[in-house]
This record gives sequence, C-alpha cells and structure tokens, in this order.
Amino acid sequence: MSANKISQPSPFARLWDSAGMLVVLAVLFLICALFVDNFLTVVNLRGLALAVATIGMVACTMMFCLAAGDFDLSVGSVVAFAGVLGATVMNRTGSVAAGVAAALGAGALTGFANGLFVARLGINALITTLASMQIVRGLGFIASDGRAIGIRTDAFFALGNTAWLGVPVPVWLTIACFTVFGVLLNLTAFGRNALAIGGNKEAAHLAGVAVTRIKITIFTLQGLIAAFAGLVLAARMTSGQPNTSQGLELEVISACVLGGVSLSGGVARIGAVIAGVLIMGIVQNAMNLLNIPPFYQYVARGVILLGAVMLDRLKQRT
Amino acid sequence: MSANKISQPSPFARLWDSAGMLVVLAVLFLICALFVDNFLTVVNLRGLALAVATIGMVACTMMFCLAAGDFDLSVGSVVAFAGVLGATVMNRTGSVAAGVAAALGAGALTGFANGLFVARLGINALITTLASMQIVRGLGFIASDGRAIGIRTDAFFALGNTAWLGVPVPVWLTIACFTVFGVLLNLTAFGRNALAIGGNKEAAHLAGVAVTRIKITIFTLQGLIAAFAGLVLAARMTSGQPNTSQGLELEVISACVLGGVSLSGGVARIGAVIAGVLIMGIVQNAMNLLNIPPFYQYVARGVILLGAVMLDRLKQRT
Amino acid sequence: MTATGNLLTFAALTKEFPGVRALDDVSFGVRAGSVHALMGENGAGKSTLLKILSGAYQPTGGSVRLDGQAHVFSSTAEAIAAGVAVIYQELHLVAEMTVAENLLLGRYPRRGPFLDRVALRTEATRLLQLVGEDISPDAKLGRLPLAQRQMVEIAKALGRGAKIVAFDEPTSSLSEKETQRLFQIIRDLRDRGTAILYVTHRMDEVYAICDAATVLRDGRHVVTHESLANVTRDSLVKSMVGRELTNVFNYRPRPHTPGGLEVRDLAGPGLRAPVSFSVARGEILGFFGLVGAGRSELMRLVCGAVAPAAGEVRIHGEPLGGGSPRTAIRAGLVFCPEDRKKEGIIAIRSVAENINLSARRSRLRAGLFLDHVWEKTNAAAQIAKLGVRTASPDTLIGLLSGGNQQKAILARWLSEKVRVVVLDEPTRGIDIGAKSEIYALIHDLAAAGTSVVIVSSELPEVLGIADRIIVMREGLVAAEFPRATATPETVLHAALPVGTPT
Amino acid sequence: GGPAAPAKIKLGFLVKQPEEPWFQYEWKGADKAAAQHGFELIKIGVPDGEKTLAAIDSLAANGALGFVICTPDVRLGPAIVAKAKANNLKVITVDDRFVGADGKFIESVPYLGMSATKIGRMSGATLAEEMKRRNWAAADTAACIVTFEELDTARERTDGIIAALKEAGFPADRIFKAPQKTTDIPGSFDAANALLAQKTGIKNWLVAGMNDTATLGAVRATEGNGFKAAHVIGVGINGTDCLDELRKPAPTGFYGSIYASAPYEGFRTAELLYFWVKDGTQPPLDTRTDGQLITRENFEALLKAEGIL
Ligand SMILES: Nc1ncnc2c1ncn2[C@@H]1O[C@H](COP(=O)(O)OP(=O)(O)OP(=O)(O)O)[C@@H](O)[C@H]1O
Ligand SMILES: Nc1ncnc2c1ncn2[C@@H]1O[C@H](COP(=O)(O)OP(=O)(O)OP(=O)(O)O)[C@@H](O)[C@H]1O
Ligand SMILES: O[C@@H]1[C@@H](O)[C@@H](O)CO[C@H]1O
Ligand SMILES: [Mg+2]
Ligand SMILES: [Mg+2]
Repeated sequence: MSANKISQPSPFARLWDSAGMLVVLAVLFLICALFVDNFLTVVNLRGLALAVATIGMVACTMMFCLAAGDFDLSVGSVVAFAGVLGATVMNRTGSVAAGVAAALGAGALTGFANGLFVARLGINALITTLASMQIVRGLGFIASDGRAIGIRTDAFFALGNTAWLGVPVPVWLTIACFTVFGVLLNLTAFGRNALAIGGNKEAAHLAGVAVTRIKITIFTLQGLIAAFAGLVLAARMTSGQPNTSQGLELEVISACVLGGVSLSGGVARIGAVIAGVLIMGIVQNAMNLLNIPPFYQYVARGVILLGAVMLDRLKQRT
Repeated sequence: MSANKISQPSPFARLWDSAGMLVVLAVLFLICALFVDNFLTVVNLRGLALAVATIGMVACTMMFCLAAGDFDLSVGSVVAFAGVLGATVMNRTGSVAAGVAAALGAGALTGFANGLFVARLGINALITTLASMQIVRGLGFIASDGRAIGIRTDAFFALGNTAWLGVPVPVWLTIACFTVFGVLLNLTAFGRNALAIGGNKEAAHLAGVAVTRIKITIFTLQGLIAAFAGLVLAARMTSGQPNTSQGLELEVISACVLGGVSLSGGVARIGAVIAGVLIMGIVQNAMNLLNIPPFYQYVARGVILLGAVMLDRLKQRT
Repeated sequence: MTATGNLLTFAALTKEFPGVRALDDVSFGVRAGSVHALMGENGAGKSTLLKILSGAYQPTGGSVRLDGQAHVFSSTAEAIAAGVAVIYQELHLVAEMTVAENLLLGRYPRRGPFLDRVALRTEATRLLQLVGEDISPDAKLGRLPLAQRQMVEIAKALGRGAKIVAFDEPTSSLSEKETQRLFQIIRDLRDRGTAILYVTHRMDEVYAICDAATVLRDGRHVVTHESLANVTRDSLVKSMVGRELTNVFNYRPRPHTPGGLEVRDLAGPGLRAPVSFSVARGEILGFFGLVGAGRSELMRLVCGAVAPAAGEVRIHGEPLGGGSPRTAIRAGLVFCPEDRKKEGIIAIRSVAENINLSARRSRLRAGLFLDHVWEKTNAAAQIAKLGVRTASPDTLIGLLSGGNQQKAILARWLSEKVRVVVLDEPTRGIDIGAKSEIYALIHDLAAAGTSVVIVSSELPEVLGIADRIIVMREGLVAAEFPRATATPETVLHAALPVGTPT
Repeated sequence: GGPAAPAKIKLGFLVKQPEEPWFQYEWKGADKAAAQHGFELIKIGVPDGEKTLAAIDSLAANGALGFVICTPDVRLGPAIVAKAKANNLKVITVDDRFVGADGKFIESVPYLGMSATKIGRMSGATLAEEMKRRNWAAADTAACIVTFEELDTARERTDGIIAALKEAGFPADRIFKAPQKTTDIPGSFDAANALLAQKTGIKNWLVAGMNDTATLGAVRATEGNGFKAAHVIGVGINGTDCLDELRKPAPTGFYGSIYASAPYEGFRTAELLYFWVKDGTQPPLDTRTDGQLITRENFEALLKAEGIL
C-alpha cells in the first residue's frame, strides 16, 4: 500500500481510471494498425468483427452472471446444442421458425434449470453449470450421433451470411446484444439489482431485492443468448456442429474479467467487456496476419493477456 | 439464512455434517460393488486407483489454493510440460535425476511466477493462471515439436510401473501426497494460515499473517506437485506427451468443490477432497464397466455430479 | 505539547486519500498507564489515526513515536512486534474458523513443525476467561452473536500483551453487561502501565474510564485535555461538533392511533416462547435487553428475513403474507439490521446506489428504467439531511467512515414511504451530533403517523426516545414499561437473568 | 525478393489439429514446396468451424489467393466453399473430404488424401495378418479398439479397423470398444484398463485405435495388467508418435503403425495449389495416397527417405 497523492485527479487520470481497458484497446489497435500489414483493411476488420461475434454475444449475459456473483460454464455446450437442435428441427419440419424456436427454447430451459439449482437450491454454480455443460454436450452428441448436421433450408443462411450497410448480420446482432445488455445494466433497476446481489447478497435480500428471481432470470437469459449465438453460428457454418465451442466458457469469462468485471461480483461495465472481447479478438487476428506459428501463438496469447492486465493495473499506481 | 438451532446437534447429524461426501462415497462404492460386474476385482480397483492418481496428487495442492481463496488453471499444462521436459532431458543426458530435477524445477518456477503475479502484483488469479496455462502449454509443444517424446531410460519406468505390496507405486505416491498435505492442512500453522487468508484476507493480514509469502508458497507447491504428477504420468506412459491433461484443471477443481471445498476460500478438508476425487473416478470407472455409450456418459456424468452435491446438500436440511 | 512522560506520541500526522484529507497535521501524546479518549464526529479521522498506528495505513506525512523513537510502521506485523494492539471498528475475524483459531491468528503456537493444538486451546481458554466470556474455544466463530464476536476480537488483541492498546468503538455492539466487563479489563490494563487509546461516541464512557481526551474535527487536532476533571460534557461536545448541543433526545409526546404494527404469537428460532406486541401509529417502541436476549432474532422474524414457525404480523390491520423482506417492504415495513457490514452496506457500490437501492422501486419508468433525476436528487437530499460525510455520492460506500456508512444505510430507509420502521441498533457508531439529528428524524417519522420499533443496547437511548419499552431476556419478553415508569434501575433489572443480584 | 521483384504469391494452409505431429509434418512438407517454388505460406490452426471461417477471412485480408485445408468437420464444406468464393480464394482439401448438406462428397473441390476408413482398414488387416503369423488361436484372442466417437474421422477409422478384422474372419463378439474420454495417452490407458478389468480369461490382445497415441495408451494398459509383449499386437495410425516406442531396446506390445506420408501430402497439395493460382493449371479432383506399415524393422530406413528422421 503506497502513499496516495491528494489533489483532484487530472482529467487524464480520470479517463484512465474509468476506461483503463478501453485505453489498452486503443493502444493495441493503433499498434496493429501501424505495424501489422493488412490489419486496417475492410476485409480484415469485417473478419475480425465476425470472429468475435459469438464470444461477444455470450459475454453480454456472462457479464450479468458475473455481476451477480455467479458464472456459467455451460455456454459452450448450449451454443453447440442449439445449432444441432435448430438444424435437426429445420431439416425435419422445413420451417426456420420452428428450428429457431426449438433452439431458443432449449437454451432458455437449460439456463432456467441452472438458475433453479444455483439460486433456489443453493448448489454451487461451478458444479451446477459444469454438470449442465456435460449433460447438454452429451445431448448434442446424442441428437446428432456425433456428426455435424447440414442445414438444407436456404432461408436460414441469410441470418449468418448477408450484410447490411456492408456489415454482416451477425455483427449487427452482436452490436444489438451489447446495446440491449448495456442498457439493461446501466439504465434499469434489473441491472442495478444484479450488481447489488453480487456486491452483498444478504444486504440486497434484506433491502427487498428479489435475489432468487433475478438470479434465475439472469441464468435464463444466459441460456437464451447462448442458444441465439449458437443459431447464428450454425447459420454461418450452414450446419449444426455438436463439438463446436468447447472451451468457449473460459474464453468468454476471461474476456469479461480482462475487461475488469469482478469474478466475485458487484462490478461490471459493458464498455470494458466490449474492450475485453475486442482485445482478445485483435490479438488472435494479428497473430494470424503475422503468420505466427500456432505453438508460439499459445505463448504469445498468454503473454499478451498478462500484459494487458498489468497495463491496466498501472492505473492504480498513478 | 436458515434457522439456527440452539440445541446440540445429534452425533449422527454431526457425522453427516463433517463427512457428508464420505457418506455419499461409501454409498456409491457399495452400489457399484453390488451391482456392477467386475467392479470389486483387484484388477479393476488397481485400474481405478491409477486413473485417479494424477487428479489426486494435483487436488492436494489445489485444495490449498482454494483454501487460500485462489485457484490455478495452469496445472494441466504443467503436468504435460513436466513430462515432455523430463523426457527430453533424460534422453539427452541419460540421467534420470537430471530429468526429474529439470521438470520439478520448471514446475516450481511456473508456480512461483503464478504466485508472484497473484499475490505480489495483485493480478487476478483467473487471468494469471489462464495466461500461464497457455504459455506453458505452448512451451511444451515447442519443446516437443508436438510429438510424444518416448523415454528410453529404463530406470525411470520403475517409478510408474512397479508395485509394492501389490499396490502400484503411483498410487502409493498419491497416498503420500494426501497424507503430507492433509497433515500440512490440519496440523500446521501453515495450513491454518492458508484457511485464514481464504476466509478473511484482511483479518489475516491485520493479524500479522504473511499473506503474500504464504500465497506464493502455495502456488509454488502447486506447480511442484503438478510437475511431479506429470513425471509420474510420463513414467507410467513411458513418454512425455505435450497435449495430455487438457481440462485437468476443471476436473481437479470440481473434485475439490464436490468434496465441499469452498470456491471462495476458507473451507477445506482433505477427507472431503479424497472423497470428491474418488467419487468422480468411480463414476467414470463404473460407466466404463457398464459399457455405457460415450455420448450417454456425458449425460450420466453431469447427472451424477449434480446428484452427489444434492445428496450432500440434504445435510443442511436435516 | 511535549513528549515527556508520553509512551506514545503522534507527530504531525497527515493522511490523504484521493479527494479527502483524513488527517491534517495531528499531534498529541498518550501517557503510559492512562486511558486516552479519542473523540470527534463521524469522519473526523479517528479510525484512520488508529490504522496508521497499527501499520495498516502509512501516513502521507508525520510519524508515530514509541518510547521516543519515530516509527512509520510499514506493516501490521511490524506494529505488532513493536507492542501495538488495535481493536478495529469493524470486526476482522474468520467466520469459518473456530474461536480458538481466531484468537491466536497470526501467532499460532508450534511444537516442532506442527501446530500445538493443546497450547492453542489452553491459551484460547485463558483469553476467553480474561474477557469473562463463557464460549467454547471450539465453537465456529460465524455462529456467535455479534456481541460475542466483538468480545473475541478484544480478547484476540489483548492476548499479545501489548504496551499500547487502541480500541475503536469497542462497545458499539456490546450491551451493558459486556461493557462493564470491558471497562474492568481496561482498568486492569491501565493499572499495569499500558497506554490506552479509546475511541467512542458515548460521553458516559469517556467520563467512566478515560483520564485524558483528544478531540479531532475534520482531520485536524482541536484540543487535548490531559485531565478531564474540569472539562464539562457540554464543552467536549462543543469542541467536537463546533456548536452547543442541548437536549439530545428532544422528546415530544405525540398522539398515538391504534392499528400500526401488530405481532401475534410469533414463534421461531431464538425465541423460547411466542411473542406478541403492537405498536400504534405515531408510537415509538423501544426494545431493550442484554446480548443474546433475542431482540434481533425477533425483528428478523417480524420483517420476514427469517420465516416464522408460527404467528402473524399485521400492518394497518392487513396480514403480512409471504415471509420475505421484499413483501414486508412493499407493505410498508422496513428493517434496518444491526450488522451493517454483513447485512447493510454493499461495500463495492457507491453511496448513492446504497441509498437508492430499495426506494427506487416505485420511481421506475415503465417498471424497469431508472429515473436518473430522482436517483440524483434523492441521494443528494438524503446525504444532506443525514449529514453523510462523503467526497461525492459516487464514492464507494466501503470507503466511508463507519458512522457515515451507518447514516447512509439509515438514508436508504428514510427514502421509503413507510408505515412501520424497525431499527436494530440504529445509532451504532454515530456521533453525538448526528445522533440527535437522527432522534429528531425518528420523532418526525412518528409524528407523521409511522410506527417505530427501535432495538437498542444503550439504556439512555431507549429511555430517552421511546414512548414504551419492552425488555427481553433469554428469548422471552420479560417486562414492559410505559415511558412514565421506566427508570434505568427497573429496566436493567428486568433485563438481567433471574436471580442476578443487582 | 528485391524492391523491384513482384510481390510473392501468398497461400494458406489450414489444419484442424495443429498440435498433432501429423499436421506438423504436413506443414513442413508445404514449407518445402514454398521454398522450392518461392511462394509465401500462411499456416493457421482451425480447431472448429468458427475459427475456420475467421481464418479464411484473415487469409483474404492478408492478400492470399488460395488455401489448402484439412477441415475440422467435413460438413463445414459448403460454408468453407461459400466463404472462399466470396473472398475469391481457391481451395484444395487434404486428408478429409468435404461433404455437402445432402451427405454426399463435394466432388468439385480438389481433394488429396487417404480416406480415414481406408487407413483404418489397413490397421485392422495388419492386426489380422500378424495374428495369423503368430499362430494365435481365435479362442484365446480378443481385440481392444480404443474409440473416440465425438470426432467423426476418428470413428471412421475405428469403424474401418473393425470392418477389416471381421472380414479377416475375426469373431465379431470378441471385438471390444474402449471409449476414451480424452484423446491423450492416459485417456486411452484408462479406457483400456476398464476393458481389461471386465474381460478375463483372454490370453492375447489385438490393440488399435484412431492413432498412435490411442494404441500406445492401450498397450501400456496391457503391460500394467501383466500381458507380456509376445501376447499383444498393437497397431497405430500416423507413424509419428510411435518412433521412440519402436526404438526401445526390447520390443513392446506396440507392433507397428500405419504410416501415411504427411510431408508428401503437404508438399503436393501446396504445390498443386500454387500451380493453380499462378498458371491456372486445374489440379486433379481426386488424388489418393497410400498408407504403409512401419515396424521396428523398417521404420528407420523408410522415414529417413521421407525426410522425417
Ligand atoms: N481507504 C480510504 N479511502 C478513501 N477515503 C477514506 C479511506 N478511509 C477513510 N477515508 C475517509 O477518511 C475520512 C476519515 O475516516 P475515519 O474512518 O478515520 O473516520 P472516523 O473518525 O473513524 O469516523 P467514524 O466515527 O464514523 O468511525 C472519512 O472521510 C473517510 O471517508
Ligand atoms: N449465551 C449465549 N451464548 C451463545 N449464543 C447465545 C447465547 N444467548 C443467545 N445466543 C444466541 O444469540 C442469538 C440471539 O441474539 P440476538 O442477536 O437476537 O439478541 P439481541 O437481543 O439482539 O442481542 P444483540 O445485542 O447481540 O443483538 C440467538 O441466535 C442465540 O442462539
Ligand atoms: O485427423 C487425421 C490426422 O490425424 C491424420 O491421421 C490424417 O487424417 C486426418 O483425418
Ligand atoms: Mg471510525
Ligand atoms: Mg441484536
């Protein structure tokens, strides 16, 4: 604990404090723009945006989970299952709407079950969502017999493969998620209550916050959005893949934590989450552009992850 | 917040409370012994014990990490790296001692670095150990060029492939780990201090407990034991494999949590950890013996995991 | 001020936090074998001074002299080694561990490489006896009531045999009996030559055990009285608050209308028999009792924090269904719990967030969106009304001084339109000036027809503010006194266990 | 090249499991082609569908004109083809052939490799032959096939193994699957161990799996259960993870591996793509390579010739 200087913090320091990761993001972006060939091309930026679409959507609700002091490891499985289920139902019925509804329903149901176990029965979130991660992954394999299910309904591909104003639809959908959940976090009582629960569950309960209901809602939304992301991904891939998105949960949680969301609850900012997601995406993209061999990519990813948090940590020294 | 009884709990309730998971374990064991063919054979029990050896050893130190309120995601990578490094050094120098020393040294160093970042620099444990998980995994791939490195020094195989009193050496080593770390947790000030740090870091710090030093020690031990487990694994497999033990971290953490170790720190019991490890091992073993198809195994694993915690949770209602 | 004869001297201490100067050039000395009161309003800097003494904070300027040597302790371990023990305002205990493990935290006895469990238990038992607590050393700390936890905290610090002991509002969660026991301990320490620094907001305590007193205001040193013999209460208060303060309680009789809160045959954990009572509209009902008498437990049942085993709660004649704080609040019953750190504040959220948490419910647009104008104005208004000392409404509440946190939590409940207010130890840690303002607010609430229940372990407070007093003892209602017949003697007597000589 | 030299042609090489030695060798072969013909090779690992699509985007951004791919899932074919077309990139598939939404191979995309089923059949046939050579009685013998059905190509290979064993007359009821939970050596070790605990009274074991790793783990399990090397025939696939095993001074139960030439496949596909991009030479649509059995006796010579040793 070192001595603190008084005096009003300078405007720069204030910006740095409230937006540390955004600054790190900006610096990273600038470095890549200057030193990585082809980084700043329309094609690449579009690719980059698409590459973070799934993580971005799921991160929105994960942020809420973390804000309320929980987390959800089942998201990767739900993404995969939603794709498989959506594909199967669409192929059987020929109806896009039926496939979408089935997938979203299954996702929401998974989330609701997670919520029930965690919030109502008080089962640890790690165990609960690790269990549902396995169960849902297994169901995905069973439903597809372990093979990708090709989708034959052309109408569905539009969701993944068309663009509007030059920006692909999945990217618009990600932006929409960021907006909706940003608003939910900052401008509604729901968001504030989630943060209060994460900050001090007992105090929130005594202050009349409906702790159980809000937690269940958050988990349900998490399942719903993961399923939605799974559908978008399936549309992009024109197939539902039962073994896709393994490890997504850790990527999403680290993007959030990198963005400064506290693992122990009570602290969350949508801007920071966006920054976290983009930082991870840019690092991967730049490494691909620079043709760094995969084994070295592991090392580089780790080093950069650490570097980013340490840069952010600097703000507490200034 | 549930009701507190003023009356003394009955002896049965006390046993249940302190040993809930051990009871679950006993019941599970009994069921398998009765209903699963070949479960209670020497061959199978030996296989079962070997199957949980790696998880068991790593769980000992993970328990300490969790007790102190942290966790370590890098263990799987360290296991793999230690095997690869040990194998490479042994092949190069022909000396088992040199290989073992190199692997243990690298493991301890990784743990020490994790500890420094988490305890001294205050970087979040998730980010830190996720980063080192990637870095160390990458180093393992680089060192081995992605290939399994076969060990040609016969002397080393003894560590993995001999038995003493009919029990394989790796199992003895696991038992030794449980004993050492059980003693460390329950009978030393180090163990108590770790729990105090996890229970209330501020209080421990104000009472003069050397929080930083203890945390760094724990992480270093974690790295050391993970490397040790990696060596034993390599000896058993007669090769160091760079992509082994992916996902080990989650398995180990869930075994601990299943055994009742709190994710938020301050609560740990070695008996419960052993129970957690064995429950997970028995479930997997029984499913294999019962020839449950792999896709259904996912579902079954999840359901049983949930079932076990819920059974344990019952104790809070009685 | 000279350092002669002083075991402990603060020399030009300054401590700055971002946007706040908590201490500003503070100097004074504490003699060996004396009890030195440290007084001042909430946020005056008392706890900060103690944390510098203990090495938990490092000063921005100045130093602490022990035996004439200047120190700036860079860690708590250093201060402990130098013979300093501090009992902090907020408890620092590990809930999951046993009482014994907490008592000897940081200095576990060893036998070779191992923990010496026998010595641990023996020493813990000795410490518990020292503070006169009959608790099992093997009990889990988290299961103890607040007051006992406070006593454990005290015993823990005393066990180090320090030559300087500092207490930060140790009695704020103790009742009369423990307080007396604590005073005896402090006198013993003093007689053995220990220098004692004692932070309190209670005037009675200052005169009961303190030999000298220092007053801080806004982080600055106001005065040090080396002897209290010729210092009047009023002049002390004036140097603290900067103005005269007469008639703290300012009691005014009010009309009571029946049908406020009615509690019938309520049963549940902590109560040995069903409890019934009622509070009229406009009435203030005080609950007095010793630690563990069951008052807090009763209130938790009333407000739905714990589901009752039987019985009924009515508000304005309507039965309160549901059994959760949420339904209670919606029916107009609010509850301010006693353990502010655990159940009151959300430390990592802002002051404004903490104030608006509950009341914003009825200000939402479309049932969902925050009314930002209201959020700002309400927080600002409440901060002003209760005099919460905070750099801004956006400061994290956890950074506020203890008393200011308490005020912010009261502000949360005063933001509500209420019919019944249940306050459990509402003035814990609140300075005397603010106390009188809060009493005035309570009177105003009552005058507007609210039913008020106030649980307090401070006898003068209950006697001073309540229209009627219920005394609880060992999970039972022991007696009830209208204001007219309540005297310190009768009330205290009813609270003591049967057969205790008075 | 010098300042006046025209920019080098850039080509991508995407593989599903970059950590596997197989793909490391494929990349090495492709690197050789790049050095020989003077183009630039961009190597990206694409473990799942999403990463594949992202990798194609970054190839396009990087100015590549085409790519060779071993897809993480053959049913990603239509999406990959569409993405390549949108970015004006030429595609050649290696190892695993694209499958369309109708379940049929997409034959319009040039393919080079050896089918997973075929390589599996070779492994199974090798087991049967070696068993015959050792004169094992069918009644004393059983087969332990380590499976990983979560991965489509893995299943095709193990299905191939089983099919070949049956065709060789091995009794179907003595072929046992041991599903591995993870695809590392301990994963197949634990799976085989559980199987060995159930099947008592077997004297000789045939052991195989999706790759060398799977077989190695199962061979270790037989050793742990007291089976001497003479009573175990283990055959792997890949021929890359088993080299140290084959070098061990005393023979183990690991008999040999079906080696397919990864460096050749990498070299050839990269070269074909380069000619296609540069000169418009259309590559053949379907090129098949052969697997070869490597054992303790022949592996040194054979792999030296391949440039792997
Ligand atoms: N860690 C901190 N960061 C920022 N401000 C702080 C911190 N600790 C204390 N302060 C501020 O310093 C001032 C003095 O606080 P302190 O806790 O010393 O007051 P106090 O005299 O003990 O008050 P109380 O009687 O309410 O306990 C307050 O304005 C408080 O908000
Ligand atoms: N002698 C005792 N030792 C330990 N626990 C006790 C004792 N007496 C009561 N308790 C516990 O104290 C609780 C009741 O305390 P409660 O907080 O309701 O009392 P209170 O009158 O509000 O006193 P306090 O001033 O401590 O708040 C019960 O949970 C009971 O189990
Ligand atoms: O995945 C396999 C790889 O391991 C190699 O054997 C070639 O074929 C691919 O399908
Ligand atoms: Mg204070
Ligand atoms: Mg109380």
